Amino acid sequence: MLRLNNIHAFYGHVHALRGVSLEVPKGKIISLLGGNGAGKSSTLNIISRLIQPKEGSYELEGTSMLRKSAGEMVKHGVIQCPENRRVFPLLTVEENLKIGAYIRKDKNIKSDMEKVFTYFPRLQERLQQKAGTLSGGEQQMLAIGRSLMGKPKLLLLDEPSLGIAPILVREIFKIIKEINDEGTAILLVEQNAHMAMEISDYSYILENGRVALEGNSKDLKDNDEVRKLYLGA
Amino acid sequence: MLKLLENKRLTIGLLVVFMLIYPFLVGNSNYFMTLFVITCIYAITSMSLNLLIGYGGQISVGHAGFLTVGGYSVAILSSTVGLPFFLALPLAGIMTGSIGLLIGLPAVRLKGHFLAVATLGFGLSIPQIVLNWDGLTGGYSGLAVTKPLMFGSDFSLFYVFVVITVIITWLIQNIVKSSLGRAFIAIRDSEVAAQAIGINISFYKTTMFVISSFFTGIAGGIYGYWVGFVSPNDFIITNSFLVLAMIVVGGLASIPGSIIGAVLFSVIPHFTDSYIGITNIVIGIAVVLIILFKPDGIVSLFKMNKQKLVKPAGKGELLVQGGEKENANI
Amino acid sequence: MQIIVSGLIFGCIYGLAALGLVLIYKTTDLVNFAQGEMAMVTTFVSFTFLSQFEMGYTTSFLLALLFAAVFGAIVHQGIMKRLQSAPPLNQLVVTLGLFMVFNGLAGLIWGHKPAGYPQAIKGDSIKMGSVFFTPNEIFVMGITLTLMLIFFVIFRYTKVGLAMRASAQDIKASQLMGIKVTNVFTATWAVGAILGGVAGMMTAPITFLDTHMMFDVLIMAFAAAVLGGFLSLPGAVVGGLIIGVFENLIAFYLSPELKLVYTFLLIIIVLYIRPQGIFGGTQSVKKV
Amino acid sequence: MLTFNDITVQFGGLTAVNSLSFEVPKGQIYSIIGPNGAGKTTVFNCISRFYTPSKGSILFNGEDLIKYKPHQIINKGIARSFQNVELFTKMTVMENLLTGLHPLLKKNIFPIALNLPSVKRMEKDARDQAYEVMDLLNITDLANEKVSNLSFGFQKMVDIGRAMIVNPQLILLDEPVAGMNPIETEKISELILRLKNELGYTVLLIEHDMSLVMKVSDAVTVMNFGKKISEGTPAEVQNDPVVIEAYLGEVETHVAAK
Amino acid sequence: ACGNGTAKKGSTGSQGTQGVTDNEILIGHLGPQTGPYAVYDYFRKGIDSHFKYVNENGGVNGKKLKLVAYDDQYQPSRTVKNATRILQEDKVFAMIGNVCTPCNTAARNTFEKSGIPMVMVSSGAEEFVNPPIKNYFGSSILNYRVETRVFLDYAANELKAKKIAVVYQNDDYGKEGLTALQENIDKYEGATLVDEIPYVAGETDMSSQAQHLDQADPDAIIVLGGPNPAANLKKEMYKIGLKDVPYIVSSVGANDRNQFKLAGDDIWEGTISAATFPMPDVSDDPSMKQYVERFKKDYPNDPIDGFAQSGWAIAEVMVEALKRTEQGGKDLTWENFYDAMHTFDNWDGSIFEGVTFTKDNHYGLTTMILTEAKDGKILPISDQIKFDPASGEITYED
Ligand SMILES: Nc1ncnc2c1ncn2[C@@H]1O[C@H](COP(=O)(O)OP(=O)(O)OP(=O)(O)O)[C@@H](O)[C@H]1O
Ligand SMILES: Nc1ncnc2c1ncn2[C@@H]1O[C@H](COP(=O)(O)OP(=O)(O)OP(=O)(O)O)[C@@H](O)[C@H]1O
Ligand SMILES: CC(C)C[C@H](N)C(=O)O
Ligand SMILES: [Mg+2]
Ligand SMILES: [Mg+2]
Repeated sequence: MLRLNNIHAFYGHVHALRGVSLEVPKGKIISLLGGNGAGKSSTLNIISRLIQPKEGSYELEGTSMLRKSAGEMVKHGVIQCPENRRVFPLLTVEENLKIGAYIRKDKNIKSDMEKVFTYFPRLQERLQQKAGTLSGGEQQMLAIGRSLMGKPKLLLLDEPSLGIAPILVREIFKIIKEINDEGTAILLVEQNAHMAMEISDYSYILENGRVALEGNSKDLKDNDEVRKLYLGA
Repeated sequence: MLKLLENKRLTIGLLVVFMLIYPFLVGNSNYFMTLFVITCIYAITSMSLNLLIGYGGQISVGHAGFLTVGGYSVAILSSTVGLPFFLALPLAGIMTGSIGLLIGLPAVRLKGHFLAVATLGFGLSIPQIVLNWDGLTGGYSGLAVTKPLMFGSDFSLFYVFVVITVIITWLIQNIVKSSLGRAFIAIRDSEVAAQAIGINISFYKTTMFVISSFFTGIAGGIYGYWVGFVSPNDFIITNSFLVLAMIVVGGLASIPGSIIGAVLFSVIPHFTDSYIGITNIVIGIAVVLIILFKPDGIVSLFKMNKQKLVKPAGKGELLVQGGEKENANI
Repeated sequence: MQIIVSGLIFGCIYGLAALGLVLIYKTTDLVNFAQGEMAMVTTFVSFTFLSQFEMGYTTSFLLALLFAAVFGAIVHQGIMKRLQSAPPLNQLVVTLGLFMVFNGLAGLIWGHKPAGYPQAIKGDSIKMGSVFFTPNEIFVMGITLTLMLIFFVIFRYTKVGLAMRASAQDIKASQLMGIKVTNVFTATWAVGAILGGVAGMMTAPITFLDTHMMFDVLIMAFAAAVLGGFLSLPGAVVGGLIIGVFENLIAFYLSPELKLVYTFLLIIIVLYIRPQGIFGGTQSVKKV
Repeated sequence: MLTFNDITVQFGGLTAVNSLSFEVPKGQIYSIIGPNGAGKTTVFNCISRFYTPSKGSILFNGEDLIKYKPHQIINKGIARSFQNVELFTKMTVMENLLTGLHPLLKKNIFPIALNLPSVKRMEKDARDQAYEVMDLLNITDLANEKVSNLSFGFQKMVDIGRAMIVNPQLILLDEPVAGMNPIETEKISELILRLKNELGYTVLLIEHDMSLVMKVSDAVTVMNFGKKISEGTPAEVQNDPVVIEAYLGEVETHVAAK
Repeated sequence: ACGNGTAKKGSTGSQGTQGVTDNEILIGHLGPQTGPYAVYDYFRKGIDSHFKYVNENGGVNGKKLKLVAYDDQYQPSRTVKNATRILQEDKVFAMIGNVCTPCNTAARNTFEKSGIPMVMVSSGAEEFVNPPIKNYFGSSILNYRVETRVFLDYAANELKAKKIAVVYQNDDYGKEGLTALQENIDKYEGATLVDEIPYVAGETDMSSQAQHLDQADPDAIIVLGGPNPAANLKKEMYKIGLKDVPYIVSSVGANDRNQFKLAGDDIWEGTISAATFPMPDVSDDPSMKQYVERFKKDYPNDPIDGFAQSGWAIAEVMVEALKRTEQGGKDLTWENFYDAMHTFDNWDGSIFEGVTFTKDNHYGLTTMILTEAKDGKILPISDQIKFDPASGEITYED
């Protein structure tokens, strides 16, 4: 459904993305791996239209998105759970979740919130706590929950397991699989390459703003280079 | 031109030479010297304010108040008390500094707009206080300042003030470049982290206010001595706003920026004053346009903007085929 | 007693102007120092309708508010929009620049001669017990409280209000929620300008209509807003009332010359005890 | 060296830390783990005095820290890094590190204003130290990048570097490898070990990445709902059913075990 | 002050002259053109209008008048800067009608040292007229003290007021009047100042002042303040039922029919004030008629009332003085100009009732009338009232 082709992006004089091309087919889980500063988050921000590429094409279901605003991308069902949580610190947990459903008009917002609570009971306990005072992990849960509230067609997850307790990490990957089974395509940025490759169908590995390697997750997992450099096994 | 200005030494050299020959350039016209001195006064003030806001992140919209205090200090010290120039001027700084200390104390607890209001109140109150303390200040009619005898002519006085301005610039420059300056910036960027690395926030905030008001007080003193007369409405709230505009338009957290801003806004009126009522409009438009198109202030023009594209700060070890390699590992 | 009442009137004026400031701040995280001058311009426009085209008060009033809305929207679309993600100080200084421009232009267009401006509601003062009220004053109080309540409800209980608060905290994240931040901001500026306009047209009869009528009001409104916590609409009005009344008490019992000084002294003391303002709930503890 | 005696921290109704006691021996790497919201970061915030416990005492080298202000803690020899990096965003990496040296630098305004040679010298030495730290983290090539321009991972490194540079006796690291891939984690864990072995630091570590915790820790305390639920060597806690139940879960144990 | 520099170079001291060519004379004016006090810019407009008029009718002995004016926004610091500029860069021949007392005080040193003729500054403060300064000639508005004494006379003698309350602007404008009151009140036995109520210049809320008046319950009220506060105060008094106490307002704050609009017609009704000339609508003075039609032409959108008239009037004086200077082929030097000024003896060729200068009388406007606001008009209610600086006597013609 989504295709990036030879994307170049700059921050001032920093040439952050230097020709990234990738594809996210309908209903698949794609993982995007790479070291610090490789360009993963930047790629997601291109897709969410938060930054404008200097060069390259970006199509969603065949139509170019380069003219669209960040807001419109959400309307198209492309929703990002951003790096470093970005919850609204002065809003309560409940308000944060509500705003996640901002673009929605349908009735079952309430029930979706219930669903989020079944994923993360802690959020329900803290409904009225200001998000800014949540613990790191709790904020991460909230961020994920908030992005689910938007009923994404394509969900962009930037390091969802960051700062999450091991037992919950497995929870979260389960959840990812689950919503994927419900038909949501997922582009997953992860440092936990192990599990990312476990659940993803196809993987891209970025380096210095370029796709250095790509392939079926299974194959990549067995690629020695990858093992040595990203799985640390 | 800009290329040239990138050479620091050269620029500074040129500036100093310019200052020295300035009176002759203008056929030592008293008016143009006044214009220059007023510019110096604003330059000092905006540098001091920039130290507070640009570096320390502590907003003040009451600096006109400090100018007034400085001005009246020299007036009282020179005329009423009869102290000589070289005592009165520093003392004016110290007096203003101690007022700054008073303002700094509540400021320690206040942030952002709350601090803005506190300082605003200060700036608004000073003229009122001066007005009603006639005994000391001569009320509305203001006070005369006895001019320093050792330099009979404004001509030599001019040079004294230019030298003082240069020295102050140097001092402030040193301060902001030092561990102190870094402490100020640290407080601006993250109070939490600043405390964690041992920066005593209350202490440094107050220090900032004292330093800033001290130099501003000197500027006020210079004004008093040059004009030979101070009155309550000399520096009012709009002047505070103007100085604020100077530092943002010139460039926050930049000493040259402060000076550029000061020069710009002190010189504009010279060209507009003879057209009825457009001065403020011109200044206003200048402010808007410059901030729109040069968000980092005019200095960003002069910053050696090395536009060469660097590769993203990242380390790739993955051996990838062919030509990729060298950019892959750096 | 009479002192307190007249204090309340000015309090309402401050509060009314403060509402506009707070509204814009809550949404765009920016203090609009041009607010007062925009209000002044709006008031002059309404006066033109009144005197030049001899329209009725209500029509001129409404037309002026319409103008205000457009005016506010244009200012945002044309200028402030481009600064949305610039540091607040830059934005603030730009509004100062606009302040100078509007004020200067108004001077060129309408001159500097003060003009009498009609009250919303005519009628001689009525005596209640020992105090005198004019019908207009009652109207001013009424409109202030009503507007305050309306916007309070909008912010607290509506989706739009939620979006507005979110936008103020994190523009990028808000965009990721699908909020058209720019449009929200433009709308806010329009509404803010309307609030300002109302304040202006309520102020003019008291201070007379001239290009500087809103300067002091704006300063005091800003102080009021901050005193109230700057994020709280009721706070803004309460702050305004406190300042208005306190000013008058000082002026009457202590010294009219130094009322400004004492007023700010009070504000600073209050803020020293309660740095987040009277209604400012604890700003989120920065979690590290 | 650091002793928690029966510390309790409350936020309104909520008890974030519940009469917690533990002891960090000198020269060791001591880890605190536990589910999200267990109270780990709050423990750090008590030590660096951002929060004041409603009950209990925190002894550091026998001295109660409670009586100190946040900015005095570093002079006691305790530095920290932050969970969601807290850097001076407008500064370069170099400047951030230099600022980290604050406690050690002269701050008398007069020599500074006059930029006396002594000041110049001090600055130079400071820079040299900063470069040493950058070498340790090998981020030297980022020296003059604004930190706001760095990716999250690198920002975390700078955050750690700024804590290290003052040579504290005790260093608190809050999730140092969150957002780093296994290789980078590998590097950090070596770094932490060097801090202990070569520089003789004591390290108090919060981390959810078991591979790191298991590898470097001498002792581990497990928290849940503000209480200590287990304590011991990595191996012990790892096989403690309570911990597995509350925190590790099945698969993780085995992954971490390798 | 800057005088040092000034005296040394540029103008050749009191002997000198400057700003005069065969076909042009430069005249300078400093005042607020913007800012909170911009209303005083009408002085300049009046001057400008008259100069245009004169120029179109052959100028002064063939020389055209050129007005050089700078904006000081009522801020002394700016005035001082502009003073040196106008003296040494523009090198004007004389200054006319500089506005704002504090600004004039600040710039005085500069101008006094230079010796440039200062024709009728727009400030009624004592310091510029008494003791006389060589190159300062009178003020465009009534001397604050003299005016106030006339009010006191009127209140005590005509109105038989015993309890007199004064509301004053707490700058030297208001305070000078207050001093005059305090000094002279004893001369009227039985009369007392029951209350002295200050307000800050630019004040918009006069309610507490009104309250004080209500409590003092005076027989007459003297207001030494500008137009807005005067109107505002009367409104407030009206509101709290203080409707028919005689209300006497300084000429600065009353000689403008706009006051009816500000305060409200019936509210302003009955206000007593003083003036140096009758209002346009009730005046039969030819030069007033000139002014009205000319000013309408030059400034169609501006009201003819208020300070513009005074501006025009002082311009008339300036022109007359220039003419007199050149009489008998003398050339335009400052010394000659001073002498010419001293030949004015109750000259009524201008809008002013009479203009008088002698070596030791630099008041200029020593002739005035009392006025009362009656059904939308401001009418004279007295004949000429004269003040004699030498004796300090005030004499009433009737
Ligand atoms: N706001 C910014 N300004 C300037 N440069 C930036 C900015 N954000 C990122 N960069 C640079 O762009 C490059 C890519 O950054 P990005 O955040 O996409 O990396 P990443 O793959 O997400 O790394 P990490 O895993 O650490 O989050 C990095 O070199 C970074 O320094
Ligand atoms: N300032 C505060 N106000 C209210 N509650 C708070 C505050 N700070 C922390 N809490 C709550 O206290 C609990 C402990 O927080 P803490 O940050 O210590 O958890 P943690 O162990 O660090 O979790 P994580 O591993 O997710 O970082 C959390 O539930 C959090 O919501
Ligand atoms: C007529 C005005 C110029 C009077 C003015 N208030 C003054 O300074 O005295
Ligand atoms: Mg990233
Ligand atoms: Mg934590």
